[in-house]
Amino acid sequence: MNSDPVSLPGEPAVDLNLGIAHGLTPEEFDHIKKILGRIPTYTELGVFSVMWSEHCSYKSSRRHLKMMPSRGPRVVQGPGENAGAIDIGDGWLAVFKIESHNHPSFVEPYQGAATGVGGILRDIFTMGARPIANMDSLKFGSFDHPRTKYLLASVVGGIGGYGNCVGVPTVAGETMFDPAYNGNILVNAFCLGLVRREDLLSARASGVGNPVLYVGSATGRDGIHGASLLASAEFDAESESKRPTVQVGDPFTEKLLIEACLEAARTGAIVAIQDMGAAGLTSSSSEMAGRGGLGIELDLDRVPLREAGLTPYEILLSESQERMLIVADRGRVDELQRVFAKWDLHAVEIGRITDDQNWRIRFGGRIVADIPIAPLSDDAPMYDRPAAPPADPQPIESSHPKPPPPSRAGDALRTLLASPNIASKRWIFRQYDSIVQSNTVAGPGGDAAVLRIKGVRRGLALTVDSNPRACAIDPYLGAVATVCEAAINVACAGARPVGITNCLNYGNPERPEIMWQFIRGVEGIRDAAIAFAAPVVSGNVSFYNETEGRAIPPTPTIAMVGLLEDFTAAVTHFFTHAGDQVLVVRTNSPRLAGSEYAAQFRCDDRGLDSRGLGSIDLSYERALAEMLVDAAQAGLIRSAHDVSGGGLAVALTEACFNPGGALGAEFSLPSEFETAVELFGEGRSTIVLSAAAENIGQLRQLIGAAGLKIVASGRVTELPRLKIGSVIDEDVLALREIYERALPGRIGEP
Amino acid sequence: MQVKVFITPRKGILDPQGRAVEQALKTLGFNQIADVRVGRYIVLEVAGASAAGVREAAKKMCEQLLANPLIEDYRFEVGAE
Amino acid sequence: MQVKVFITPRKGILDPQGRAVEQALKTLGFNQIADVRVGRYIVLEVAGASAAGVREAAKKMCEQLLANPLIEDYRFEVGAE
Amino acid sequence: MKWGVVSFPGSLDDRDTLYALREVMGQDAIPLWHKDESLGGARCIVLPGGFSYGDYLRCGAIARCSPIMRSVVRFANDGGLVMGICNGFQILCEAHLLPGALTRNRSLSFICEQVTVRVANAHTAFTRSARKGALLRLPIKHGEGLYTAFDDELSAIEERGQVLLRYVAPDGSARDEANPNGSINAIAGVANERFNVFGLMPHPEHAIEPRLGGDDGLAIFRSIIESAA
Ligand SMILES: Nc1ncnc2c1ncn2[C@@H]1O[C@H](COP(=O)(O)OP(=O)(O)O)[C@@H](O)[C@H]1O
Ligand SMILES: [Mg+2]
Repeated sequence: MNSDPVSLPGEPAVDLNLGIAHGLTPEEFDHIKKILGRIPTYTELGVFSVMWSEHCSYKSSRRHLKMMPSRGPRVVQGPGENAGAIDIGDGWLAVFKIESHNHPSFVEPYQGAATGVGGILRDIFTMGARPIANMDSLKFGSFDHPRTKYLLASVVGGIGGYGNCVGVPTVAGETMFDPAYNGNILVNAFCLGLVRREDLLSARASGVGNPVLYVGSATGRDGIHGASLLASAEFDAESESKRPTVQVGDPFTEKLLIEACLEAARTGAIVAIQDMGAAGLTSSSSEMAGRGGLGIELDLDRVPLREAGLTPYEILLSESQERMLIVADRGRVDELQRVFAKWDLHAVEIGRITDDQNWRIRFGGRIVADIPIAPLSDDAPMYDRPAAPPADPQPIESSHPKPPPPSRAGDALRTLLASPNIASKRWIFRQYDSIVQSNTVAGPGGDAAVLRIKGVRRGLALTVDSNPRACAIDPYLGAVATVCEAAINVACAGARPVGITNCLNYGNPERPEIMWQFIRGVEGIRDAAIAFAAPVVSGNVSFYNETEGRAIPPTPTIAMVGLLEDFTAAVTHFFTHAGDQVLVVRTNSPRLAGSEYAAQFRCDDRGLDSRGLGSIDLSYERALAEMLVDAAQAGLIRSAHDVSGGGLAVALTEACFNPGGALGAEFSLPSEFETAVELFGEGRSTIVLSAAAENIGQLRQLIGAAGLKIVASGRVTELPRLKIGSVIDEDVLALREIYERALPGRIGEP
Repeated sequence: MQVKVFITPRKGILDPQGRAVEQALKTLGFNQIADVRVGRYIVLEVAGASAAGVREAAKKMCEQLLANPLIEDYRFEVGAE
Repeated sequence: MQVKVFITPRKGILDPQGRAVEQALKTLGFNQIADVRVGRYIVLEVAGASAAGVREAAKKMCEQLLANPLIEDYRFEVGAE
Repeated sequence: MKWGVVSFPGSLDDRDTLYALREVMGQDAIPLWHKDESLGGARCIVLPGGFSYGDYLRCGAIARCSPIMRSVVRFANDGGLVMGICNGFQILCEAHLLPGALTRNRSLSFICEQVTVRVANAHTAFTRSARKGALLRLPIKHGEGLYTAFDDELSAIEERGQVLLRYVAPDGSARDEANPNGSINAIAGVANERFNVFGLMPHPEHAIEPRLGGDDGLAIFRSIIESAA
């Protein structure tokens, strides 16, 4: 079969200019001609442009991502498939991944966020795993910005609207408001699924002659060029005109797809399966064939269409949601079709696997694209873009003049609790079903969510974290700190960190200082992941997060999966018993640099250090995590809470918020600890632990043996009052009122 | 004055609701159904003297709040009632 | 034949959505708004010869599925289009 | 006893209900499929929570047209026990097995949280193992749980004692803030006139294990088991 593919009537003539209009460089366009030995057809040009877009090809990031550790005794599947998989014992694998949907969510926040959830779910059940938990990491502009409330309400509505409807609980997340995201919000969605080891599916095609099935929603003109034009270019006024590419999600169909695909997987008739995500039919078909070193042939006339008149270009590039592509075992198509029919879904045979390593597309009886697969996917361009630190690294500064810090620590504490970054996120997470599937031991509101696994003693702890303020000061240390925070969060719940997935949100990689931020971030994740022996098994890169030339601060988002040997030993983040002893353990002194305190108050005026982050000794961090896990499993601690936004004073306050009835705490601090840095500073790692009096001796021993320092101690009181040394003496109920009311108040709800 | 606003999913945009309703109607035996689109119907009472003024306000309301131009089409009628 | 169905919350029924839209419009400065009701607008394509037959089918569809008479009022128009 | 749990397309808590009945309470429970008409000999039919048919059009409106609902209606009319939880409650209202209707929460947003409900009538098949006035902590998770009924019907429902559960504050007091969705008379659960059909917005099947947020939901299931015995 060596006749060249034909152009269709009405298609524009392909030349370099059209290639450039498709986002390709002149060199890339030349390369395409060399690969094909001819000028591409219009359809082929579209295909190359999406497949070689930053979003699909990772051309700026691929060589650096290899730095991150992706192997380990538990790793069953590292990067390369739709999601990573880790062996968590008892025959179960945890399959997980995080992904960005930043640009679509900025353009149409409800649908953008909803389809972000839909997409990450498909990455998980495509592996044969039942999705059991979602998380979301959100960054918005400041509340003063006119679009923030609308974006917040719509994004949260979209995440809930989709996740709730498919029956996957959203068990944790994080939300930050900062003017640095005024023009470019971040919406990162995480999903984790469970699969029996022997049932793991792959996206590697095999078996020449095996049929290719199309399952799910019909194809429309949604999101054409979403990947190449939206996610791989900066934002500007022109983005408005790209609006018709908005994708609309249908969670109801997704729910049917989940059940049907999992049931189909149990038949054993699925050879390979992949969702149609970015670049839809094109990427799913070429990648599945490519992984298997085979070819594929598709007949577009058989693709179910939502409306008549779609061109091959449109069918191939459509990003319509809720679609899957399956390579079936020859002779067992009927069996699969019966399963899909049960769930009212069509499974349509649209092609077959071939042995010639070409990606060949028919339309109207003619061949309209014929491309060798390896160069299209695996050998896509890879760049080593120049990287250089900026001349003068400037931490992000808010545009408003800040007030001087209050003279009374109690006043500062109340201001911090009212900050939307610290205040309760209940207004957000109560819009999410966090309990469906009956596994949620601890839902949103703590350091990490805890899930049980039915039928066994083990459980999982999940958290997602980022620290763009620290990353803006030092992209390396900030990334290290983010991994540490995530690891310590799961350890606080009593779980051992076992795996990481990451979403790397950065600006335009064509600028050397952004590339430098990116590389330093990856190096930070690498070092910290190695330290915690928590391999990075999946992830996603989102570049071009800029508006009008202003990049977001570097924002690597880390989702950590922790394993609990016994889910009933999980520890809460709040105090549970009056009379318990409280210990504060830390690995390093806190700093005000990058803290919420520094974001609220003018620190430098009082000579406080707001620049340096301070060093992080990863061996201490690891020792801390291990101590927490050991102590929890031994039943020595009743609660553990890590200090993050707002510092020690806020962490102690939060620990008093027992949902069953507020408690209090009393601390005597040496006077040198009564400074703003000690009370409100952040940085790695400080833990507030509580334990029954009879266990305190053993716990102190464990802490000492780990080489960690106890810097303060106190006790839990029945009376809901927080007393810290001579500087803070506040009514916990009043503090809780501030903490709970702040976000609804900002949104203007009663 | 009464303003009636009719909002429908834009042509070419997925309308999962419409599809579900179409299926359900067929299940109920209404086989003559060829297509269903489900949208919103908003009835506003607007105090205003001139129909022209109300019409102008209605257009602005649709654009600024009532319809989402990315995925929806709208039209409205200004009546007395 | 095209059937347009207009469904509105019954008078006396709480319409929180209508209230929210009214509030939002006022916040945007449309102070002349006196009342807002938010309902559904359904456009059906019905294959059918006679307008009378289609009208009868439409009535049944409304009663059996499209509207909930406990809380909603409906009316419909049968047009050519 | 034998239970039947119906799965509609888009049902979500069907698996959780089966888990609660079988694994936690040791009951004989079978899944029922919306396209079938058989109820498999079950003594109590549960319509579970979720988003049947995506909750498109109106919650529960499309599901009640399923083949299985014909059997459920017949079963209920013959006096069989039927319980609808959340979306199941909406389906029962749409099917006219229960009075009233459920519409959007007054906040217009989905709400997932623990609530407290008071048992307003303990002399029914669904509440007999609780005491009248007892408080139950149960989770809710819904966007359309605002119960409405018209004046005459409402007073009839109240007079006959068909309101089985009412939202109250954790200390048992009746306060408007304790009504999460704005339901009329703070109604959280209602029975039909014959007291063999019950719908409730809170999820008893998600309140059966102390480790997972409490076990007050057992009171509802135990009542049904006692009644069927
Ligand atoms: N967008 C969100 N979705 C779900 N849960 C959230 C979201 N934002 C915050 N939360 C929850 O609120 C709590 C506080 O979040 P955060 O301040 O980020 O915690 P920490 O600083 O301890 O990591 C966490 O339990 C988190 O899971
Ligand atoms: Mg934390």
